[in-house]
Amino acid sequence: MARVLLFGRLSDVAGWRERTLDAGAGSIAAIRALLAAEDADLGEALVAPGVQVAVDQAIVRGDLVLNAASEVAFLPPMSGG
Amino acid sequence: MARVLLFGRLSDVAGWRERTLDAGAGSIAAIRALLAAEDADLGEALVAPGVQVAVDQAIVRGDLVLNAASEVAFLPPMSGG
Amino acid sequence: MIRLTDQAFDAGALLNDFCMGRIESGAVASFVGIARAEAGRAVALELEAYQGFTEAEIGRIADGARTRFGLDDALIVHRVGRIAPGEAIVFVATASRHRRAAFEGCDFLMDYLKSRAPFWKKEHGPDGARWVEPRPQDHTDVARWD
Amino acid sequence: MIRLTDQAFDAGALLNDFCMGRIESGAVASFVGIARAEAGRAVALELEAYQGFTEAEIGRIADGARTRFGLDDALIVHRVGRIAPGEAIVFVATASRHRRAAFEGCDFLMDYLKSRAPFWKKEHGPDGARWVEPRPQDHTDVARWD
Repeated sequence: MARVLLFGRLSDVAGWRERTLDAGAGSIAAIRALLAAEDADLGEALVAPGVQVAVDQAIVRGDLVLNAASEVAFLPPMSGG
Repeated sequence: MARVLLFGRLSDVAGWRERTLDAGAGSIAAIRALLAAEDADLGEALVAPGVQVAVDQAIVRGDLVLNAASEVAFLPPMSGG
Repeated sequence: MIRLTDQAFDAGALLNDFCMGRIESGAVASFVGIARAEAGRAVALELEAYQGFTEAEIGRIADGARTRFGLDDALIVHRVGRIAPGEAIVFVATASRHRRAAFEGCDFLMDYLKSRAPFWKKEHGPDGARWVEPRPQDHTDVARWD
Repeated sequence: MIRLTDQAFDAGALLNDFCMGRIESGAVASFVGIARAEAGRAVALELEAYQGFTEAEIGRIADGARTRFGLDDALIVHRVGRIAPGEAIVFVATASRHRRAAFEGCDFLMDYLKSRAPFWKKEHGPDGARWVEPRPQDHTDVARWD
């Protein structure tokens, strides 16, 4: 199980900001695959250049096996100020 | 005739800030000589490194013949802020 | 201190509070980022943060800046939500003994906030909205510190 | 605008006035210089200016900075007379479309004020007074812009 958060343009593409995925969400790659199967545009947007992933509020590079109740956030290029 | 203004450490050395010199104040060099004849310490301070001269509120380099009623200011190294 | 707020803030009051009681920090540099109207092309900005994560990330960078530049203190206040043209988006202040460190620390923090801090910025205009990403200049600016 | 004053001023109010109504200047950089106590060695600063000349010289430099850095605006408020530790000596603010110009313009103006503007600064301490001249670092700082 994983809570998935989308930020910036990703939530515009998906039409949602937050969802809980149940079965089959055991890794970041698995989450990407689940979401891409449902929504090809979102699947593409999740692997666009500059999109980072945070698991439980820490940026991770590459894939990661998730614990139960992980929070997985997809972060497109950032800009504040 | 010239109105002479001293700033910063120069007025401390001289013990005055402003004076009108009458006869013989026809150039910057003449003013320096007049003041040095009266007060050797001041004479030395006026030619110390970094001391600039403004005539009628414009910095001048080298000597300058003065008009009547010129304002001559001796400006030691500056520091604001 | 790091603070996110969805309300307009008073940059002058923040500056005065930040300066108050300082008798050994001779230098306070600060920056206010203001939402531009872009000659009518921008009706509002919308700033999104990742609550908790955004504050923590900025806090880590601010702590690093304190050490790197020898700052006595740093303050970052950042708007989230909808921001009208002319309103302040961000206020950054840094204090140090001499001005060089204060300027560099403030400059560094702004470069970081512009292109690497977890915010997402949408510009609403008369013809719809667009996501704003860092300009090439922003990437050049932040790379100065790497 | 250039202003000399022998009264304490409110830097925050100056910052807010300076920012007010700006809808195209996205960036306001500012600096507050504060009189340091130097752990008790400084009881007061005394700042002397050459009335008329000082404002005119700073005005010339500020006009040059506006052109050089592409500033929308610049404000310099500077104390003269006796200043207690913790009080603001100087406030400089610059406005521009993007932050790089605002930071550089503000930085430049402070470097100029520290070592080339017509002010003379005396530090009064428990054991008497001394004239303060620019530090070697101040000369290095201002030379960056030559």
